[in-house]
Order: sequence, then structure tokens, then C-alpha cells
Amino acid sequence: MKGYGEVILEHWRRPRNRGRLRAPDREAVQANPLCGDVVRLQLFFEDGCVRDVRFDGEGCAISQAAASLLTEKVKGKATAQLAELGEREFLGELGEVTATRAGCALLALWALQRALKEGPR
Amino acid sequence: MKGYGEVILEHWRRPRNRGRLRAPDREAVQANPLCGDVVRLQLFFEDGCVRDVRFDGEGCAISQAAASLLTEKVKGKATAQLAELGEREFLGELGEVTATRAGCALLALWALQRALKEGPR
Amino acid sequence: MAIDVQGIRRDFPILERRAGEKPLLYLDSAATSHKPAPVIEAVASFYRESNANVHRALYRLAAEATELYEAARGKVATLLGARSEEIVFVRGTTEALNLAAHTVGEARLGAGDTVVVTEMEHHANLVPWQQTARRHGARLEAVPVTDSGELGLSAYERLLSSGAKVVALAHASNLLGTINPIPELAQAAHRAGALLVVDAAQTVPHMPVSVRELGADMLAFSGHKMLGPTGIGVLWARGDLLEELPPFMTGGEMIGEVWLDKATWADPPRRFEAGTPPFAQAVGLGVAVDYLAELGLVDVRAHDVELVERVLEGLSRREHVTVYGPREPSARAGLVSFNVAGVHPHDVATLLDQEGIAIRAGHHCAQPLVRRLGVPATCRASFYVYNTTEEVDAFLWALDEAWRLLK
Amino acid sequence: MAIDVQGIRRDFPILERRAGEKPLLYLDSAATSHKPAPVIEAVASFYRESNANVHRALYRLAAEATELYEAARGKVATLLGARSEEIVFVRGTTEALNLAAHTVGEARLGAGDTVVVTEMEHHANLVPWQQTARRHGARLEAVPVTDSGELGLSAYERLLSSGAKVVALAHASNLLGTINPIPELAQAAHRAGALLVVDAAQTVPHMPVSVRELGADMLAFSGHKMLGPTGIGVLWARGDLLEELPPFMTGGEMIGEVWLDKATWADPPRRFEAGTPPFAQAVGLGVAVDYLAELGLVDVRAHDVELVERVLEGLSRREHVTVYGPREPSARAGLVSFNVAGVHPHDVATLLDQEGIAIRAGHHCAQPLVRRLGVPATCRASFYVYNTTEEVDAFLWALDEAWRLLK
Ligand SMILES: Cc1ncc(COP(=O)(O)O)c(C=O)c1O
Ligand SMILES: Cc1ncc(COP(=O)(O)O)c(C=O)c1O
Repeated sequence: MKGYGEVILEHWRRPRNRGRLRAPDREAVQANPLCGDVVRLQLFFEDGCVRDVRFDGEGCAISQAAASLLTEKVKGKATAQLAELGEREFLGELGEVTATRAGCALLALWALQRALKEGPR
Repeated sequence: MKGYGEVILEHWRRPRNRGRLRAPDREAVQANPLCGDVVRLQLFFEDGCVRDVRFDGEGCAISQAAASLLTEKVKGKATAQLAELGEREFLGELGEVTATRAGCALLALWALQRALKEGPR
Repeated sequence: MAIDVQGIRRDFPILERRAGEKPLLYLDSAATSHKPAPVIEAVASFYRESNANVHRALYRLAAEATELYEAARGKVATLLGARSEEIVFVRGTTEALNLAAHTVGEARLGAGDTVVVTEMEHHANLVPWQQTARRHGARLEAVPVTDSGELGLSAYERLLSSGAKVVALAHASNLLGTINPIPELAQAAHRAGALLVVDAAQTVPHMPVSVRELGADMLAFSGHKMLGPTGIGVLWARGDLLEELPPFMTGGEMIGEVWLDKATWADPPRRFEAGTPPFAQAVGLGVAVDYLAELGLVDVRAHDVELVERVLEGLSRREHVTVYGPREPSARAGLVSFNVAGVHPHDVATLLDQEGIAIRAGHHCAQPLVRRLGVPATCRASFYVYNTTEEVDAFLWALDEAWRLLK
Repeated sequence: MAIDVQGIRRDFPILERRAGEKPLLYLDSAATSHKPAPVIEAVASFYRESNANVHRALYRLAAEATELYEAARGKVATLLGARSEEIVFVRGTTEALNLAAHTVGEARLGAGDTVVVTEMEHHANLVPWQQTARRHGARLEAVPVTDSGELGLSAYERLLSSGAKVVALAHASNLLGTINPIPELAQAAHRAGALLVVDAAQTVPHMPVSVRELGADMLAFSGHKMLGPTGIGVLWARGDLLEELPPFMTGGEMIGEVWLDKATWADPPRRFEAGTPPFAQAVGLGVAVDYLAELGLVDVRAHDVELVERVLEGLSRREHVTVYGPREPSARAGLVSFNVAGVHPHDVATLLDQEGIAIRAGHHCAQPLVRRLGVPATCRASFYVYNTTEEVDAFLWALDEAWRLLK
């Protein structure tokens, strides 16, 4: 049994930036009703860049590890850079994920896209 | 092309006892809604035996020929003898009929059975 | 370019069978078509290699099955010039039209509204509308058929203006063969604010059909009439209309969230595909679509027209034969209904069967139309890609034989 | 007598396939079963040799097709100890239950009546009843599930006495495996004047089921879960009940006479089979029934129980594993749902898939029950005639591996 790749296991075991912000500028909750995975993503901006970020949620190792990885990637980035974050690139960094699980792997990224689209709260 | 047997063709071309009785003792109409065939059978009894019989109706050669043949067979018969008229025997006399058409061939016989069962009008 | 009928025939194993001592001469494709080996094999090899329930499962076999199922949806979408999300897989035309009548009724019909059908509808596009009209207190009105077998267009316009909310009609009549001018009828329906639901059971298998060019709102057809398996058919509907409609059947796969006392629905097309779909049959239909696309539907249509022309020409030379529907081959689908003077259609069919010739006789699930024609039934010969001009000639010869025996 | 699993396995072509580098170890038969070669071949050779639309046609090919279709109906009737006229062919369990809910609603439900379901129903036996209850102003009540995964019988009795007109419940839960005591539940329902509708999707494929012994009024199942093709299923109902019920879908074949403004219905079962039925699939189902009858359903059941016993025993020795449903193998259908502490079911399924092992993870179309269990989802392994004790052991080994990697 090959198991999951190092990145997934590592982020799943020791999630980064898990929790909630007191006063996020942007926030979105993305759920996959088919499997029950949920990810909440919160962003706090300063000078147009992500100063702080948190996620929480429930679900499989892939969805939670992906959310954790995403929080690391967005930190310090400007809004324009965030919008450029592509699915393929993100999946590449996460490591091999079967097609059946791509929806789990992208949940957090979709939450980010939604948070950006929906604008400040 | 083999066509229909002699009995069917003969009865179809020159139907016996086609028409209506003025005052039948028994009567039944049997229809095959699937193909639109209809046969009306009328019986007039004297001393417990069929003294006169008529059919009319519309439909394919088989259903109309079978009705004509049946009128010949029932004439002079007592009620008990009529009830004994079996499907297999009747089909045998009519000549070869494919399974798809057995419903047409038996329409008149079913009308007879119904007329007997429903009793005098 | 003409299709290669002899080559095509080799793809259809059933054409090798005999009917009694005679080779099978099948002229009933309007009822159901035969299946080419690639379609038969696609279903069998799906079961042998890729079988798993579609959607939701996380193992690779199920992912593969789901991909094949969704690829079939894509092929059907391409065939119709539609989007995949607009393709709902159902059992056949009948289920598609029941779905349409039920959901359009729920979403759009109220007391006093009018539902417009026609006198030439198959029962599948008539009875469901009777039911839905009754349920919602709407009136059902039928466009009459003219003596030449066409729709009465002035009556159509009149009915549209009487509060019509939906028009349901055949692209081509399965009895008369008449091809109705859907683009014009659709425009008129839309001007009147009505939806147009098209029963395309007799056209999608036989000619290029683009839902956008037709201007239809919904369109139904069956896989088994287009070289595909039984048990699969399609309802196409405009994406925004599908979004608006409530479900027809409910159960697994079509839900969003379910509680004991309530449920929410998935997005189309899943909202309309409750339970395990006929996924192996969908895969087979996809291969049938490939097969037809490979032949080219323009050429498939040309072949139909050629055969219809020949049979119409032959029948019209026989004075004891009455043909129903338009005279012009290009105005008809690949089928011809007729009657032989003084001979019941069932007798014609039975005698032709003695020669191995399969035609249909009866009301063709269009009793109101048969009543309108003033006959108890009709004979119908219908054609498809595997039929030859020689078969048309053999059919005409056999019809003469039957006439000789029964006249 | 034990069934010959190795011999059986040779009949299932898909078992020769590999999942990646590993042989396929399929533990998802509760979702859909694989098909033995005789079933695959029966459908293919129907298309190759006997294909024609059933009913009404007068030529021999159609008569042959109709005979095959009706013979399949007869086989299903024999399997259930029922009469042929009581067998309605549908797409699957979901359509059967939608048909039941719709028609029973029309015929029997009014404002203030109660419809009783249970907390362990598959969405297919819950959502249609929600819909029909709403339409007719009836109340929907659910029998609760106890902590041991059984129905709360005193609650059942209580709900029956609140004006219950119909009870709809699973013969066996597809998540818990619980086999419900239908004969007792039926008696109680009948005493209260309610109909009993049984979802037998998980039992008819796996054990002898006699509709008379169950005392049910209606019973539904799917062909694809019992070695048969997709696209075919069965609704059985008592003959006199079927007579009473109005149609569900309308269209060809199910009518008596049709006018433009009204229609009459054919007798059952045709009344409930609108349009071209999935006749090739029905023929395939008939052969699946033959195959199961040949194995003997008593022995099929014994094999399930043996595998369930082994897997329950194995899982219960692993402290990080929680098993749902009854402890006693003989009280359950051939499936086991479980969870691994701290590991999401989807991760378990994905890791097992790496070993070629196909299990299902999710809500199994029973969201209210999963909610009742207080988990987001479960894993489920389900068994059938082609599964071996070695496969159970391989599954347990792989589960340990997954635990080692993810704990
Ligand atoms: C015009 C038309 N509509 C509907 C149908 C019904 O199709 P199906 O029986 O496949 O549901 C047919 C075929 O019988 C047809 O020719
Ligand atoms: C208990 C139960 N009911 C209903 C169904 C639905 O069956 P189908 O999807 O074949 O309609 C299933 C299978 O998924 C089931 O296990």
C-alpha cells in the first residue's frame, strides 16, 4: 500500500493555520455535499496582501491537508497573485491525488476563489 | 406465399350466418382492443338446442372466418354441448393459425362462452 | 455520399437469421431498430471489464464506469448540438415525455391554461399531457390534421392564442411520416409565451437534428430506435429550463441533502436521474451515436428518402393500395403507412410474415389519428440504414402476392 | 451445501481484470453486482437473434421476442412465489418505489392520513414518500432505529395506530445490514389497516424471498444487484391491489382506448409498463434468476453469512474499528459498515483502492441514518457469490495497512 504522499500526510498530521481569525476581511465556506467535506477559509489583509489566514473544517485527509497547504501558499500574497493560483499547479504541489478525490483536494482552493469573488464582508 | 388455409379463406369469402336475429335468446359482443376486431354472436334456442345463430362484426379474415365457422358448429347443439367446445379443437378445425393470431381466431368462441355465461337477455 | 448498405448489413448479426425458411426482411425499424455488433459488444464488454455503479464511489473501477457513462452523455450532447448538462438519461421517449409533462405541469401550469397537442401524436406524447392538464386544471387542445396529413397551421395559431403554456408535438409522425416544421412552430409558440416540447423519436435516429436550430425547449427520443440498446433514452431540455423544473422521480443520486421530513435537489441533469441509471445501456447508446455519426446523418437521411421514394412510387401504382401522409418523399420520415382495399391490415402483415417480411399493422399507438383516418388500422413499412432497394422490391412483390390471395 | 465459489468465479469475466497492478477485489456488490457470462451472453444474443419490439406485432420475430420477455416475467414470478400478472418490469428499485408511492398516494392517501417509513431507509424509499405525503396532505412519520441498529418496535406500533395507511420499509438496510422482521411488521400493519411496501433491493438477490410468506403488499428490487443487467427492476404487488391502482407513467402499451381528451387503461401488469420496456434487459434478468436458482438461494445466503461472520469477527478484534448494525451474522444481509477511529471513510476507501480493493465510503444514500449514527460517513464492504474467505482476509490485512499509514 502506497498510502498518501508526504505533503498530504505531513499537512494532515500537523495542519498549519488551523483555527479562526477574530476579524477576517474575507471568508468562505466550501462544502462537498457528496462526501460531507467542509472547509472554511478566512483571510486578513494588510497593505493589499494576505497578512493572516486560517482554515477549519471537517473531512478526509486530502481536503484538510490541502486546506493547510493552501494557507501556507497564500500568506503574504497580493489579491492579484491569489487569483492566479491554478488548480493544476496546486494539485501538483499537493502530490498525487486520484481523479476520484480531486474534488476533495480542490475544496480549499474553491473556497479561496469564492472568498475573493464575494468581496469583503 | 402460402396464404391462409382453405377453411379460413372459404369462410371469409362466403361467411355463413352473417347478420342479426330479430329476437335472440343469447348475445355477446367480444372485441380485441389491441387490433380492433369485433364479433357479435347471437343465439336463438328451441327445445334447449340452438335453432338459429348469427354473427356480425369487423376485423381480419381470421376473426370473421372463425365466427362464420363457429356459427356452423353451434347450430343444433344443446347448451351442454356448446360448453364443451374447446379452443384447441376449434383451432384445429379452422386450420393453421400462427400464435400471433390466435386471439383473432378465438374471438368468436370467447363471445359464445360469454353469451352462455351471461345467461338469457 | 451514399452509405454502403452492404457493408453496414455485415455489422448486424440479426440480418443473418432466417424467419422460418426465408431470410429476415425487417421493415419495422420505426418500432425498434436492430443493433450493430459494435453496440452489442460495447454493452457486453462494459459488463466484462468496467462494470461498477456510477457516481460517488472512490475506487478506480467506479471512476472508470462513471467516465464511460459521462462520455456517453457528452456524445449525445454533441449529436444534438447541446451541452452535457442538458442531457438527461431516461428509459426512452415515453419516460422522457412523462418527465416533461409532469415537471412542466408542476412548474408552469395552472387552472385555465391551455396545453396544445396534435391529432397525430403517439400516445406517449398525448396521454401524459391529458394527465398533467387534468391535474392542474388546464385545458388540452389538439391541432387537427389536414386531409393531406399535415398540421392545420391556422388552427395552431388560434390555439396558441388561447392561453397556451406548452405545446407538445412530434417532430415526425410515426404513422403518417409527416415531418412537422418545428422551427416555425417553435417561433409561433414562443411568441405566444408557450414552451415547445418535441417528440423526436422518429427523427433523431434518422437525420441531423440540432436542438438550437429547431428552437425547441425540450426534446425526447429513444436509444432502441437508433441502433442502441433498449432501456435507454434521452430528454434534452434547455439548461435554464432544467434548472427551473422540479424533479420527476426521487431517490438516490438526485438529491442534495435529505432529512427525514424534507430533501433538497441536485443540479441538472442529476436532479432528473433518480436511482441507479441504465449506465451500461448509456454506454451502448454512446457507441450507437458514434456509429451513426461515422455513417453521417445527412447520408442516413438520404438513404431513407431513397427507399421511401421507391416504396411510394411502387405503392401509388397499385390502385388497391391507399397511402397515408404527404406524397413528397422529402417531406416524410423513413416510413410509409398504407392499406389494401378490402383486406384487414393484420392479414397483410400475417401473409407478408410468411415471406419473412416484418411489417407492423395496427394503430401504431396513435388511436385518435387512426380514427381520424377512418380506418380500423394501417400497415406500416419503415426503413433504416440496413434496408436495401431490393428489399423494397421484395416487399412490393409480396404485397402483390397477398393481394392475389386475398382480394 | 456450500456453493462452489471457484467455479462461480470462472463465470465472471470481470474478475480477471486488474485494478492497476493488483487483481480486482470487489466488495461493493450492494451497490451493483457483477454479471456472469451467461447473463452477458443472453442480452447479446437477444440482440443478435431475437430483437424486435414486444407486444402487438404480428410477425414471428416479434412473437419470439414477446415470448422471451414474458418468460422472464414468469421466472421472476416463480422466484418470488407470485403470479406473472403481479410482476411489473421497471428500471430498478427506485422507479418501483416511485411507482408505489405515486399510485398508492393517488388511490389511498388523503389529508390527515399517516405514511410510516423508518430512519434506516435508503433515499429511494424515503423521498418518494415525502413527496406523495405532501401532495395528499398526509403526515410522514419515521420509525426510529435503536442503538443496536434495529427498528423500535413499540414506536412502530404507536405510529401504526395514528391513522397509518401505508408502511414503507426496507427488508434489509443497505447500511446497517439489519434484516427487518417483515412478517411480524406486515401483520401489525394489516391489523392497523395499512399497506406494507417492502424495499427488497438488498434481500431478493441474496436469500429466498417469498412475497406470500413475507405478507407484503408490494415489493421492489433491482436486476443489477442480482447478477442481472442495469436498466431492469421489478415491482411486485398483490394482484387485487394492482387492479385497484391507477397508472404511474402513461403512453403506449399501457392503454385500453385513447381519445384526444381521455384514455382507459390496460389490465395489470401492462397498465404499469408505459412505452417500450427494457425487454432485452428483462431477458437478461431472467437468465440471472436462472443462475441464482441453479446455485440455490439458501446456499447463496449461507455463503453471505459465512463471509459476514468472518469479517465481523475480524473487525471486532480491531479496537480502532467501529462496526454498525447487529452483531449476529444471521441477523444481517451480506454487508458490513464500519469506521476507523480518526480516519475519514474516504481515506480508507482510497487506500484500499491502492490494493485493488473496492469498498464504498459515504452516506450510502441514507443521510438521515448516517446523521443518526453521528458520523459524516461510513465504509461499507459487501459480499456476493463470487467473494471468497481469502478476499475477506486480504481486506482485513489491507485495513491494517491503511491504519498503519494513517493512524
Ligand atoms: C413518435 C413516437 N413517440 C414516442 C414513441 C415511444 O417510444 P418508446 O416506446 O421508446 O418510449 C414512439 C415509438 O414507439 C414514437 O414513434
Ligand atoms: C435498500 C436499497 N433501496 C433502494 C436502492 C436503489 O436501487 P436502484 O438504484 O437500483 O434503483 C438500493 C440500492 O442502491 C438499496 O440498497
